[in-house]
Amino acid sequence: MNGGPGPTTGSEAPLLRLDGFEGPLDLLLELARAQKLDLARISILQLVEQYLGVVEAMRTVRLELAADWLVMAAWLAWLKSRLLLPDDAVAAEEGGDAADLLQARLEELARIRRAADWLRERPQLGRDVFARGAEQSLREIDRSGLALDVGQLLGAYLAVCRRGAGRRVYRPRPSGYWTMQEALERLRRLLGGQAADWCALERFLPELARTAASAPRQRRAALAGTLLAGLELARDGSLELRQDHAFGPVLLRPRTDAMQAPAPLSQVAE
Amino acid sequence: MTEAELAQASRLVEALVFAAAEPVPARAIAELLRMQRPSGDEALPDEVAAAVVERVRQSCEGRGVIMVAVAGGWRFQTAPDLAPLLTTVLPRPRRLPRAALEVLAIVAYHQPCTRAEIEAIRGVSLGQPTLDLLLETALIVPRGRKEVPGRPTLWGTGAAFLRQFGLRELGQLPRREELLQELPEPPAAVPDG
Amino acid sequence: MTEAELAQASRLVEALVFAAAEPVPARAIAELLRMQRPSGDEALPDEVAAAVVERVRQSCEGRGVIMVAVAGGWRFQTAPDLAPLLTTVLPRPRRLPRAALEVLAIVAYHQPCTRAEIEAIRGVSLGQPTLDLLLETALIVPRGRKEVPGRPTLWGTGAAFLRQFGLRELGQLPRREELLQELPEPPAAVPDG
Repeated sequence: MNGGPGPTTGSEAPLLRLDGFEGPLDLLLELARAQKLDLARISILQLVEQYLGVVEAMRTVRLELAADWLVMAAWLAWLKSRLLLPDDAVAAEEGGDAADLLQARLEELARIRRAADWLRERPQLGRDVFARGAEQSLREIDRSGLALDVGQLLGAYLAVCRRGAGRRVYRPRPSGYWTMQEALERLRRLLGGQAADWCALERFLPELARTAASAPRQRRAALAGTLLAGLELARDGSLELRQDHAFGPVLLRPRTDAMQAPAPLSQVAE
Repeated sequence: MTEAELAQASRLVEALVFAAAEPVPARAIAELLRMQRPSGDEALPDEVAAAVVERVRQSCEGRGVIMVAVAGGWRFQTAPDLAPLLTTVLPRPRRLPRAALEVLAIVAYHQPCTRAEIEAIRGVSLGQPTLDLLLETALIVPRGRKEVPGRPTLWGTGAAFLRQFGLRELGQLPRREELLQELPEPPAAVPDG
Repeated sequence: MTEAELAQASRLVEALVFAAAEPVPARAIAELLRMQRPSGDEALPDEVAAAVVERVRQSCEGRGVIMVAVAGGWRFQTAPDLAPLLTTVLPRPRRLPRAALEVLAIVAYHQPCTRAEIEAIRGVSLGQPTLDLLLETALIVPRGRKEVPGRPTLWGTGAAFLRQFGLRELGQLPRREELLQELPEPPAAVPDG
């Protein structure tokens, strides 16, 4: 075997530089370049012998060598045998193919190295050329709009109503009946602006109780409440009540100062 | 400085101010120009640096990008008159919080109604921020006062409500009965005269 | 366009490219110019937009900050000849190590490719720090998975790759055949090999 020429001729300790290579392929490429600049014309056999020489020399100094160096060495030893002493035509072909493969791999690696060099030489952003340093935002965020649609609105309303419905189970339902207190307020208010004419009690019922649609019970409650309120107001002298005959309409009117004392309650009530 | 030197110095200042992350102080400009001189130690009067800066500033006048003095130094910025043409406005609509959405829905279906009525329907009190938010957006507006003790404000939906939902009129909303066939009347629907 | 309109359009394009964080595509420039026309619907031929861009580019020639076509768009950058001086005052990011540049070159020429393919070409395994660095800088990006057992990730170059090296498109890389001959002078002089 040839003594392995170092990757850089004239280097005093080429073997120690093995660690400087990024793997066996890197070394092979370097050895090939030492042979010739044109990778297409290098001698694969010579290259194989150089590599094996380097690895052999390396093992005499150092016991351990990374596995990939040895794997490559084994493959190259096999390649060498095929190239030197082919048993037959098939083996010779195998050797030729393998040599071509090695050649192609070395060429590809060489290409990549050149491409990396080309990239390195480009003016790089942030190294050789600089983009604008300060940000200038030409975006304005408009938060005035609302992300709101009818679906959301209806959903919210349904949620409220369902929640309310569930809760009301535990609550006494408001009766909705016309109370005497309400009737008193209403009578006072209405009689205040009223001419001193007799009016039927029914006319003082609340709006709702006068419509036919309202429930009879509500209507009767309102009538009773209003009658009671009328009696109450008659007692403190602010109005007069009268019923001309049994089951006839109950009439009332506001009492003015000019009028006489009220009719006895007992008469009216009967 | 010769004219050629001045031109080269202007290029350098322009590049520095462009590439710097912060406004560049006049002092830093003067320093860079000093370094650039073949004899770095030779004193470069501040006036010369100022003249170079002024040259750059003038060379940008009337362009789309101008050099302006701001706090701390010089920087480039787009000409103010172009800003409206360049600015893209990104709409980022807000979402209404749940509470506001519910109040709005109640007002929409029960208007005009008082705060107390809204609270009765929701079963919780109505926070001022929620009310403020709805007023701010004009989704609800006051609609007079209710003639009961305290004369509370009545609330209804405003024109903004229709716009927001793309409605011509309130009648376009589904009717309550269509929404709630199975549900009992909420308390606010109680007749009150 | 009248001369005055052309001048105003140039200012606008200058400001747009200047303000944008990324290279501005010619299409976006044409759109802006269209919008700015009094009658927005009126067709503004692309050639007119291109003419405006060219006008801006020429107006910057020889200045400290120039407009260049890169990564599918236009951007401003400092003139390359000023780098030695600017780097004395501007922060410089770390250089890409040789291994990273080689991996980048492999990905650029063989994309999309898997980690195993990258390792086969270099003949060594791809170190995690190198991969991390390339991913961090977004110089390479995942481009789906290869439909083979294990479904390894396929890598390609990202837009940051074009921006970093000032390339308009991948086609500006030297052709494979050229790589083993004399390299063309960057950016794109005629190869003499």
